[in-house]
Amino acid sequence: MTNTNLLKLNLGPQHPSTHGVLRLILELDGEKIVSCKPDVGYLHRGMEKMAERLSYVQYYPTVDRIDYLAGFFYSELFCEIIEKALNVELSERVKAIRVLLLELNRIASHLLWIGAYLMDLGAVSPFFYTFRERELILKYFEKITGQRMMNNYFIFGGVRRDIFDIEDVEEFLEILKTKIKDYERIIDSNPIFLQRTKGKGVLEQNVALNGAITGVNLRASGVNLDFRTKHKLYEGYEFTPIVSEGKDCYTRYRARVLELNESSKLIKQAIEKLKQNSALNQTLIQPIGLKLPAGEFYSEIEAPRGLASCYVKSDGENKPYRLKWRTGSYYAVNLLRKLLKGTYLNDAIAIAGSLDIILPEVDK
Amino acid sequence: MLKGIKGLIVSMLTVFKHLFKNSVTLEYPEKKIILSNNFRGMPIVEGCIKCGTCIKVCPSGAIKIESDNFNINMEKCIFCGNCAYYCPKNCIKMSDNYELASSDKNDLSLNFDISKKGEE
Amino acid sequence: MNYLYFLYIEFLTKHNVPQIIGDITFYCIPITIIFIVLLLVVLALVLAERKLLGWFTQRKGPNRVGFWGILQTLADALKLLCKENITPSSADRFLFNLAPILMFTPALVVLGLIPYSSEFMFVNFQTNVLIYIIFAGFPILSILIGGWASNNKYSLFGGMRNVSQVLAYELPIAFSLLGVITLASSMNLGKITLAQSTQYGVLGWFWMPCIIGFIVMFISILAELNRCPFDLPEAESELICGYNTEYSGMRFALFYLGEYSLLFANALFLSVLFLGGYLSPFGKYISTVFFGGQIGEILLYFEQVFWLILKSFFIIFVVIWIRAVFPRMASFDLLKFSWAFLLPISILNLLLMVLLKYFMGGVYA
Amino acid sequence: MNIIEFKNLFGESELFGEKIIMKSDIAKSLQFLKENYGYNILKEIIAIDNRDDIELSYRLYSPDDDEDVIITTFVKGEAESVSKIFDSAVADEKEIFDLFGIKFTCNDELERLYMPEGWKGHPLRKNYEENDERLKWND
Repeated sequence: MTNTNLLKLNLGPQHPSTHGVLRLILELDGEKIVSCKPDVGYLHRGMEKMAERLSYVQYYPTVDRIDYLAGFFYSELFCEIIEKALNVELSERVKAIRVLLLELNRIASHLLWIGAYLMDLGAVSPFFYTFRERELILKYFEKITGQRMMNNYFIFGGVRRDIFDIEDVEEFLEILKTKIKDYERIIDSNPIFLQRTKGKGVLEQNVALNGAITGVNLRASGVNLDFRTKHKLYEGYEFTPIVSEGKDCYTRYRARVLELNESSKLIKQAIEKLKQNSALNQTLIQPIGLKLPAGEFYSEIEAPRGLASCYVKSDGENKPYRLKWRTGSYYAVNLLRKLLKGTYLNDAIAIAGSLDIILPEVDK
Repeated sequence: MLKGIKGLIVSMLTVFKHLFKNSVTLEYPEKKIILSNNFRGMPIVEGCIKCGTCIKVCPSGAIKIESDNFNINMEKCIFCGNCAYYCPKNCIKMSDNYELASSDKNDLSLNFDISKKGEE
Repeated sequence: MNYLYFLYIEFLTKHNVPQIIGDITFYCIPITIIFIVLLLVVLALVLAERKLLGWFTQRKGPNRVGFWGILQTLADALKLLCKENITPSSADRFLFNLAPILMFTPALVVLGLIPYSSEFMFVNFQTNVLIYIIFAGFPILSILIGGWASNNKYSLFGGMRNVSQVLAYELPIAFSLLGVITLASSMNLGKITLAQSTQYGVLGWFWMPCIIGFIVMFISILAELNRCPFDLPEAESELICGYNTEYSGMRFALFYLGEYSLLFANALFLSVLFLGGYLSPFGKYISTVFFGGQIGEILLYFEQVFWLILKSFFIIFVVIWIRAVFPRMASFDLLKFSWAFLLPISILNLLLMVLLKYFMGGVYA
Repeated sequence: MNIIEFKNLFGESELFGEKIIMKSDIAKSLQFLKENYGYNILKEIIAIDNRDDIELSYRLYSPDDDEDVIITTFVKGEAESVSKIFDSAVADEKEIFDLFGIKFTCNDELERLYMPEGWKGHPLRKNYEENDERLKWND
């Protein structure tokens, strides 16, 4: 029945809870959402077109702006492409440094999501608690790489400068362990939070697989798929992906809190490796006139928001012929069309928030 | 129902506990943030040999070298530190000055005179 | 009270002013005092909320304006005064301006009902609890009008949600009020406070025997004021700012201060009903113990007002504390919580009070 | 899943590097792979403009036995839509239509994803000339 008196509401680009500039065109019958059409492109910087104009070394600093909360992951992807193309082997210490900083970045990104998600549901204080922990990580990043977020630290073949002050990281892991207990006491035992998230936004397994959803959202629906187990950097780290059957917003929240512990275990192992081999004998690639051999190169990694991958086709020039990014939230926004149908307005914000959508990734 | 009430009280008490912890805010204008010496702020140039690698390396084309004037357009600079890292004589250094707000535009194009070439 | 009245009349007749003017103007003095006290308390409340929320989250809260952030709300009010009063072109102009005024008046009326001390009470009707219920319903009208008149989809949602929420929580308030009235066997607030001064002291107040009524009324007042777990009408993260999205300048200030004055008025009302109004928690008043005689008499009034304000600030502290902890309830669970849970419990509580009155009637004369 | 088995199922397809080149009926082969061999995640659709035609490569992945398969076709301006088989393809096809100008048949939600409606031209095409000399600083 085409009910003509549907209210067309713009959950517009300027809205406090869309984590960036996502616009959802909703058709509402009362407060029930009849249809939802995401409209993206407000943060489109043309990363792929820009790549065809810039040489590899010029394009590299703009890479960690694709997802500014997980900048290290995209720098790692781009460096991996160059290292694969010129088959340069990374030294043990460089690999351990990269795993340590990647996992720290994942913890920072998940912490921000927990705070922002609670702010979406209306609770004021958890946002500030999680930012207090995230601040410690960003201070450490600034000390090592020079910038808090746009760190530009990995370079082709190694890292810009050796890592130091690892005790700060160990001290941070201790603080994080106690703080996670705090979060569980504030958030998990809160009956209103449980009421708002349990049973809402159920993502069936085949709907997720069909919509190419990867990462925490897929593992919360019961599929054991974590690209870290296959990634070259993570060889030799024992690591168990967190798979849970709940499929609803609460399980996605719990999965991300458990991922914090999982990442801190990985960081401890990385610190062991750093202590073992302290010689940073990295063979850097001379980037100024760098020309990749003709051919296609592909690298992928498990970013906090799902599988991220980079594909470069080069024809021997110093500029890539075609460069394509695949990001996690791109398909999560596409999933919103199905997931938000039939829900109510304040549940819709809770469901969209639970998928951890960040708009720079979607618009590239 | 009772588990709900217990949960209520537990979460309220943990938030109450935070009432007595000292605050983490930093009163910015009075107290400044302690920066590490790797911090990448405004670039400073002296003793350039006009080799031009920094122009090749800058992602946003912010650097122009005329005969005796080294111009950095701060509107375009994204503080990535490429120029400082790849300069062979490392005469570009990233200072720790991040307060670059200014009322008129031509403050944003930094000019360093590099005319004294034959000194060393 | 009449002592002050004779003092005032004697002072006027000395300046040969006829008695009639004295009678009329006598009541204007306390009204102006109450209005000024309300404005000051509201300014203090806004600052207290921002400071407490800051301390709960390990932040400092406003501390730039004035010595310790004291003048922050004054600065905000002045800023809002100087801001441009934008009226959306397609808004219904008359209703758009009427809504904020409606928001502010109920608080003044409710303040008039409350017995600040044994002598000093404005409206001494025998049924001023009823007047409270009538005027507590006024903000629904103003929020609905404000939401509808600003012709903005989000504020329309805010207005609609507020109506369904406050109606759902009006009945539990009425029933828990009935519980108190059966115990005190009178609708006059003065008599209710007197009924609470029994020999059990603090435990004798009405919050102890009808604890269920107290909790139900506290939750329903939270819902009526759109405070934290129930702040759907102005849910920042969904409806941007709910009903007052289109308001700016002085009108927004009226809405904002109206909301806090209602909070203060309802906190006073709750402390009169359940926490023994101006009765001192130690049984006897300090001023009569230390300074007997004439000065004690005057000091007694101020001490009674002090206890009343202290209890209402305790209630306001708990309200702000709840705001720091809880997320927002979903709209259906909110309505289900009230109709299916709070209402039956408050009726059950009424039954308990009747039985308590029957068996232990003697305690509350 | 090896190529010989695939070859006798779908006639004219040959292996190029690790990619399987198909001439036509992409939707049927993706459907076949999804049902029989468990490739139920379409990671991404990559479009490359080789000046005379556009190469579309579909990257499939099967989570159970963790294998990648890439199926590519060469397309002029029209292409067969797979959005009925994989829901994620709706977003990919919208992006490719927006940036490359390939119309996908029977994909009802086909419209520009990033660019505003009235945008002329398709940005990622090699012949997408913009005469904006501000962009010429790096050549």
